[in-house]
Amino acid sequence: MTVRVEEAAFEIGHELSRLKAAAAARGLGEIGAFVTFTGTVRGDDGTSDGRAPIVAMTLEHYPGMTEAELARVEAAACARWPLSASLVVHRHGRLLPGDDIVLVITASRHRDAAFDAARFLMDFLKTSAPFWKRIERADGTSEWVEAKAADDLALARWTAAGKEDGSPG
Amino acid sequence: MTVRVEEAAFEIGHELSRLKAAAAARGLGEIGAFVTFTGTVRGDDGTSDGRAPIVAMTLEHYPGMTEAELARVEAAACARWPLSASLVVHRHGRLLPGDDIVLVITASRHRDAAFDAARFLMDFLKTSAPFWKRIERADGTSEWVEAKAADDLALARWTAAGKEDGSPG
Amino acid sequence: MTVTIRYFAWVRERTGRAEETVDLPAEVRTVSDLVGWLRARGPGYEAAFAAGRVVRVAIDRSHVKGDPPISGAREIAFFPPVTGG
Amino acid sequence: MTVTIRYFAWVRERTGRAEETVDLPAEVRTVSDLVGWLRARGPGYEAAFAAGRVVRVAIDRSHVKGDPPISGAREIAFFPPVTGG
Repeated sequence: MTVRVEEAAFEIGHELSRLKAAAAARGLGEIGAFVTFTGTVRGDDGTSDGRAPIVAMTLEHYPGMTEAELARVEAAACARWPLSASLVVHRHGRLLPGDDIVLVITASRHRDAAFDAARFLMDFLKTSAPFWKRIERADGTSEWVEAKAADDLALARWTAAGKEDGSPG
Repeated sequence: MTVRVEEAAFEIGHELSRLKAAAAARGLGEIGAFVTFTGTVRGDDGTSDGRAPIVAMTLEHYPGMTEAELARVEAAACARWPLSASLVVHRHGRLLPGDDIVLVITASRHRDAAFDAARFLMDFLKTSAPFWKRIERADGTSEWVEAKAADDLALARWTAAGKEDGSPG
Repeated sequence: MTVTIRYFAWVRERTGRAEETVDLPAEVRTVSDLVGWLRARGPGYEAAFAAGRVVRVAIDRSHVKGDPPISGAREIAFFPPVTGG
Repeated sequence: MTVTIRYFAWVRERTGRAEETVDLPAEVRTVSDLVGWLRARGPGYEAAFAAGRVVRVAIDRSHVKGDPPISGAREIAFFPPVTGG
């Protein structure tokens, strides 16, 4: 149940080991399933209309509010699924294509809870954490990334009637 | 699109880096989302009825068929979702509580495909890969783990009418 | 009422500042009152809050919707729809 | 017909062997014929294939269901429902 916002790169193997050790130390029951999600900068994002490739992406955020929002989203996930441990790390600053942006880890006794909670964290984080991406293109232009309607739609699946368990079927 | 069956432990950070590098080398389009699933041995599995804790678990498998089944499941996932890369590693032999059993990694442009494919791989692998677990308990007893009806049910969500996209909602 | 106003991303670029502390007249009671008051401060503000632009609001670091009252707020932030993750 | 039969997990423990190569008489045409023929080989086989036990079958390393013919098979395997992952 940890949230971090930082410029430095994260190392997933290290984060997973730390989370395992911390969960064991807290005696939070045995874990059988770990799910991780890593989001990375895509150099070809938004180039389908012939625009130049992305050479860098700068993430601005709202210090203080970011941590509060991420903690709120994480608390919502923990209230909804029996998680033994979770972690959200979100980077800010200037990143290059291929660089990691965000890491979510969930740990639970069973795989369904871990999968659902990781997806829920990403869906909510995308629409509530105060981050804004400015991209620089190879042709020297620069622009703010616009929010996607798809991300708002992704949220709806967690609240639609009859889907309270968040399972796919 | 790699499948491995081995006794040795895997290191998730290493596997993810290798998969990233291999996908980049094959020029399979840019990846924006990586999902990993790690299944581990639970020392308290099947102890809710007061049975002794698990001290070890030995995985027997059917060499040759195992690799073929895992490759089949992986091919089915790749046919269904636009994956840039995927990996399934399944261990066999004697493992201790906390040890990793299985690793699934999926990579795609978007998070939904990566999440769905990882879950699909786990659901299918659980019911088709020829592995059998024998557990040893602290009281000296030993038994074969029985297959779970829940795992057969988990499969059904990928084939139910109207759920062809595999999305949760 | 004294309040800190913060701006992010293109809202920040248009207003030309990341943060300012302002003394609000008593008639500025809600978010939309505040937006109206800010727009009168200059062309940069006018551009930031021009009709048709989607600007989100947080009061004391929590998202708010609609046109809530701002009384008691210490920090109000304006920013575009978020694009993290 | 000569075929390799393989046994896994508790099926292997009951039959007392992991693998054997057998010459099948011509009248053993399907999986259920084969199971009947194997059960007659001794009490271990009888226990492995006793009524009520769920034993799965693979022919040439592919799962099969029902009672398919076994003609042309090189390797037939018997095992409990799988519990990997």
